[in-house]
Amino acid sequence: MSERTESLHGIDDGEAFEAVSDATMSRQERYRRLFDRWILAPGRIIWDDLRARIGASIILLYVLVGLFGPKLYKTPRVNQGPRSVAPLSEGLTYPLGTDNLGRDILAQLIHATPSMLQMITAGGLFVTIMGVAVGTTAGYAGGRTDRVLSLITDIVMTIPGLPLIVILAALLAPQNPIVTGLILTVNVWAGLAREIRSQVLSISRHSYVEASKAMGLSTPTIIVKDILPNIMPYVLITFVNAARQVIFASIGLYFLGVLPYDSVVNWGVMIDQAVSGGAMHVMSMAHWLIAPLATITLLSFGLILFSQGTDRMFNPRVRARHSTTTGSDDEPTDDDAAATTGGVVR
Amino acid sequence: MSGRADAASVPKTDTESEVVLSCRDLSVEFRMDRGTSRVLNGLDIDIERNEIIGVVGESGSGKSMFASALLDAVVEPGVTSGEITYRPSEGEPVDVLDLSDDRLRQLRWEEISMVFQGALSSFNPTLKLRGHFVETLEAHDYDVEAGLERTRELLSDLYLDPDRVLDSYPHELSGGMKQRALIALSLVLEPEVLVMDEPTAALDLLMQRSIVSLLSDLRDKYDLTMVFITHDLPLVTKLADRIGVLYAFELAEVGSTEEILSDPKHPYTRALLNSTPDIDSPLEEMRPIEGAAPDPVNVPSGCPYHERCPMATEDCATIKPDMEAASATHDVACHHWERVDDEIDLTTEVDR
Amino acid sequence: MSADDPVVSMRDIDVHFQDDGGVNPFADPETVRAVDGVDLDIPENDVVAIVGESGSGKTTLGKAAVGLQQPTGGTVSFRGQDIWTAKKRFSNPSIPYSEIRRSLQIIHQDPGSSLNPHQTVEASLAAPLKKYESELGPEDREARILAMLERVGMTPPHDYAQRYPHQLSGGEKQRVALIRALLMNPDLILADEAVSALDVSLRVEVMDLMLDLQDQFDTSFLFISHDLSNARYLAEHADGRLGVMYLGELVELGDAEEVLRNPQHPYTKVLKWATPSLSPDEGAAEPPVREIDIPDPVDPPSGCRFHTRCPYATEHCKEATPEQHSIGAAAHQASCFRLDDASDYWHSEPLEGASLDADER
Amino acid sequence: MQRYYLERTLQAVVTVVSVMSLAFFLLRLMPGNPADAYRAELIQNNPQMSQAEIDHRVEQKLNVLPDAPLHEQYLNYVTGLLSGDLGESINEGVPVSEIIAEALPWTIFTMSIALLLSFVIGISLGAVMAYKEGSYFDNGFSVTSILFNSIPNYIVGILLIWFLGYRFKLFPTGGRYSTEMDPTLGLLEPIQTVAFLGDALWHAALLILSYTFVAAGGWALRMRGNSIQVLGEDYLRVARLRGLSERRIATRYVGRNAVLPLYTALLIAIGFALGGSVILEQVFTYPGVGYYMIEGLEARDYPLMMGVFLVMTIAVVLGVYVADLTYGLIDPRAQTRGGEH
Repeated sequence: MSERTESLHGIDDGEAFEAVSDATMSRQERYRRLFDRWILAPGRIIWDDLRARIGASIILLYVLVGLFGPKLYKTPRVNQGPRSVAPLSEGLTYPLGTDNLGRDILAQLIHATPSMLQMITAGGLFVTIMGVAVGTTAGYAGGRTDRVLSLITDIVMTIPGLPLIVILAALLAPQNPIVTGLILTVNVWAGLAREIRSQVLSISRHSYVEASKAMGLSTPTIIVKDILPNIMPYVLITFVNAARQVIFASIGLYFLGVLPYDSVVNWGVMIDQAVSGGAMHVMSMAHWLIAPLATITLLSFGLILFSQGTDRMFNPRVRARHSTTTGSDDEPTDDDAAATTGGVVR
Repeated sequence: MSGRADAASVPKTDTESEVVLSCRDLSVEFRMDRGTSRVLNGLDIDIERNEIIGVVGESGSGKSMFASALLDAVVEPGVTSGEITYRPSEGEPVDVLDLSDDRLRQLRWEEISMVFQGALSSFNPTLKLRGHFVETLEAHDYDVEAGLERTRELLSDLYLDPDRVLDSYPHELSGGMKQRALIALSLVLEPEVLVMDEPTAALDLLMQRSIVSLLSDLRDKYDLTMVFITHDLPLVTKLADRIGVLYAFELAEVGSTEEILSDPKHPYTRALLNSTPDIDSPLEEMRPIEGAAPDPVNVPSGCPYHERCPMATEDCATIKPDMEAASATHDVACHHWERVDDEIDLTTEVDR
Repeated sequence: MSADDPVVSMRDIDVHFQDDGGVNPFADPETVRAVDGVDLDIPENDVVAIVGESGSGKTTLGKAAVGLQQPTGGTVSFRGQDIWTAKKRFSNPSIPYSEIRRSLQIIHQDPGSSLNPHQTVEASLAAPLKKYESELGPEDREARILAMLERVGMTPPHDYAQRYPHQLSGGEKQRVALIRALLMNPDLILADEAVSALDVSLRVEVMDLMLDLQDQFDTSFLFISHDLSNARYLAEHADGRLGVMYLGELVELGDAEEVLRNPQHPYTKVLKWATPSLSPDEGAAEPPVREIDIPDPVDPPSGCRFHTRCPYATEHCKEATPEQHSIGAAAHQASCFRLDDASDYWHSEPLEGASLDADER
Repeated sequence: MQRYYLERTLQAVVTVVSVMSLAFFLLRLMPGNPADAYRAELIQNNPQMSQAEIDHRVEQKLNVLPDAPLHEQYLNYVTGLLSGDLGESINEGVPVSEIIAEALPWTIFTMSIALLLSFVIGISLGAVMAYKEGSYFDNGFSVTSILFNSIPNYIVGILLIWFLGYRFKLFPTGGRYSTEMDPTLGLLEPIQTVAFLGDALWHAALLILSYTFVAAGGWALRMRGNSIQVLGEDYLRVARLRGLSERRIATRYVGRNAVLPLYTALLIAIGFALGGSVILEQVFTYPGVGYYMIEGLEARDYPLMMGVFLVMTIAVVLGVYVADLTYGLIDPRAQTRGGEH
């Protein structure tokens, strides 16, 4: 045994293998480079892509409203103003007008946002974490675990989501938005898990994954370092889709009165009240119905645009171009430069 | 155009074999964001009937562009310029680059057809092989029945069991089988010229060599003219009568296989021969070629090889050498081709 | 643990892939016998090249040798210690598994997918150092990486270290993969078709680099290739050994120079014919095999597996499986009846299209 | 090949069994489950009823044997289900299976038309967008598809009812068919059947339209992505070089290969379509299975809700199963790779 280890250290492999640092890089310099590569560069990419920019600003608007809105803007109370006032008719006191009980519509929208955002994030996170966990394990482990997990995923996927949610909502009557968010996405993660599994299967066929295994890196390190970065674009798009499904399902169920709501009014309930309050028949009450509908559509639109814009953020080529500290960017011509442009032959 | 199944082979009028395809100043340009890249730079070459000419070049030398240009099928947004005169065995010569759309459609596959490198992805995955042959025959209003008969003969020439292959889907065939089926597909309309772009690159050694020997049999049986484009110099010497060496999107040297192998006149060809690991030649003199492949956007002035050439002189860097005849069948584009013998010795000079 | 113990020795290795029935229990599994009863020793600081067509099991054998593929039969031992028993938890092996794992590395064929696209060159190279040279500070690690980059001719190292893989050429990526393997000071590197994806002129450069670094890090190379000339270049330079595999069996093994100059097994002769050389003489036009395509590995031919294609095959070859016969002194073996004059191969009927003394084309 | 079918059948069976167990679990074992609630209610408003009598009533309503050992309850529950006994609807006092039998055909009628319509429109739109990639047509329709895809279909429903229903009175705002129409579906009186079908379609039009507007956008974007990918393939270039007609290439090459992956997405969409009907039918007061689900909810009528949930799942499982089996026919590669679609 000793002979073995001795040869390891006594190796006369010239200076290359024993080199120790002479030009040290200061710690500050290192953090600046990390900061630039992981925060500034993605930021620039988002800003540079029109779709992502619009999407990001819409989402930012809702988040700000959700965080600070209720503190800054008055809370909606019955008869706080004249009934069913058209928007902007009373100047800026009731910018979006009032409903048939005299409550300020804008106030209702703003005060409903925090619980809505909590529901969306809870649902989105649950779907993403479950989907990535199940998908990666099934894809990476393979063999029996893969078959069992895939069977479970296929089963959960074929169960129609909404009816299951309706039953759970009826049984549990969730009050807290986070619990509601979880219930709303109870079977949404299955579709994601299946997609992630197929992606992980194709990624783990790459040679660098096998090289990491050969280096004896532990499985968690391999998953985090080699596999996750490649599926990140997909994970974000799916978080956004899960968020949209939470919005659609929750609004629908509040509208149908399936989900109980506490005193604070929310967008779905507003639509329900508007429709039952005759906003459909009387043109003058149209604004009462349009306000919540527009809010929902705008948020959903923003989410889609943001997700479409950001897949470039995870593409190393794009990130390299945007971060100032990466090496020189001359694209060597591996193959016939022109042949790679592809396209349609006349 | 009636089916050509029965056309007897036309007796050659003149004894000296005439030129089937002659390219004059053939270039291909791509407008890229960092400037226009000339991926083919004024190529002049004459291809004679019933000849197999090999075109050798490393990746990034423009050889695939040359193959597509011959069928005027360069990928968008490429612009092909220059002139390619095609002289069919019967009928008058024609310039391939300025044909009308349907005349070009008729020329492609009926007179000049092509075999791609990616045989694995050249077939429609949801269509049986038979479907591919039938639709090609129908598209050119050939008699389908006679066409299929010819196909069966072609397939058995290529050591393939016709009915089994015709009735299977592409994914049910091995790489080697698919490549040979693709060759059969390219010959189904009895073209005169067959252009092949790296047809055997993705295959095994034995399969490669067998296909190469099959190709020379096909040439004799169907009196074809073949253009074999590859990076694998040793392989093409087993098939080609003449070899053209492509470097930096231009022809560096064209000559008979014998001359190119034993007495190449261009320094790049010599370096290429010296750097190719070979089974027989002595080991010691193997030397890689220094430097990097040229970039199509800013091709170096003068002779494109002067930066890497050990014999480069002042005028190599400024004046662009044009083709000079080193012998009746051997042209070379180099100012100092006479002195190459004593400057760079050839390691493949074996005393056999 | 004697010094002349081979780095890796493989005894009667079988690797069979079971395409089992998926969810339902009563499906009929097809077994693909990728590797069948192979014995191979890889000595210290040496080169063993394995050549064969696709589907011959050469890559599977390679991966079994470096412990990335568990054999279904036979043993793989590293300096005498069986790798797979060492891996089990409470088997307290004489050489700990982490030590074995560190000593067996791999370089892949496709430079495009051998580096993680999301990591810079420096990050990819830091991973092995962090694991095995943990005592090195970040600056020391950086310096060693830069020194190694310089060592393989990628200057200026600072610039290359910060690059992403898509900003490197094929040759450069392959060199980074080579450094990554070497940084762990391995005893054996499996080069799985490591040069066939590169340009012709680059191949020699990378192979020279491998030979040069071999002396410096005294690692052995197990070089897998479908190209006889590449294998010959590397094996003869390091006067290593050359093996030929066909449908999962090692049909010929011996000193590289010997095997090429005087091939014994008919399959090696066919491979040699298929390797085009630069000599201007016109090689045989007809391929010297009775069947071009490779038989289906799921149910390989009976007896000697090459009998369906062998130009010398006889009835006897169909029934019986030939043993390993050694020829000459240089431990040169091949498994073919023709090497045993006493075998009744010589009296049995040649198969259709074959003949006992098919002329040496 | 049979292994692939066997695998699919096995999976379908396992799905159905697990859904039944889920329903069983939800009905009984969840805290505050309906069986206990109903028994408490019975005990409360008729205290003199004997324990046996109460158990019988509960068992009869929810086919739940409260004190029997769990596995026996489960067996009883499953056998009941298999024989079509889904228990009795609380507020309608009629076996649940009857309500469902009457409502299910309507949901399947509307949802299958909506699904197919959106699929066909989406596919053709997507293919054309791919061919005209980068043109105004392509960009324009991409944005509109994204826009439509980001609005919930019931909101589109509300808007349609508002404009086409109330404001312009073009379409009825609810119900399956007009009252004076008597439902006849027979070859004997073709005119009557056609008139009835026409009326039924007229009533379901808005519902189908609202689903199609939203779903078609999604299909179009997906088809566009696939077609663009296929357009870049080698076999497309070879097909063009071989001089095949543009029409042949568009259908047999681009269309066929681009639609394949969408076929599997169609399977999943079946589930969503049926599930989505819960809200859509309520918005349109269209008495399909989904409508009764919400009705059951408001009345805390668990047997009805559970019945609808079970039937919907089984319908989805059947749909997916049939589509899975037929997938092998359109994608030759699936046959050999054991359904790896």
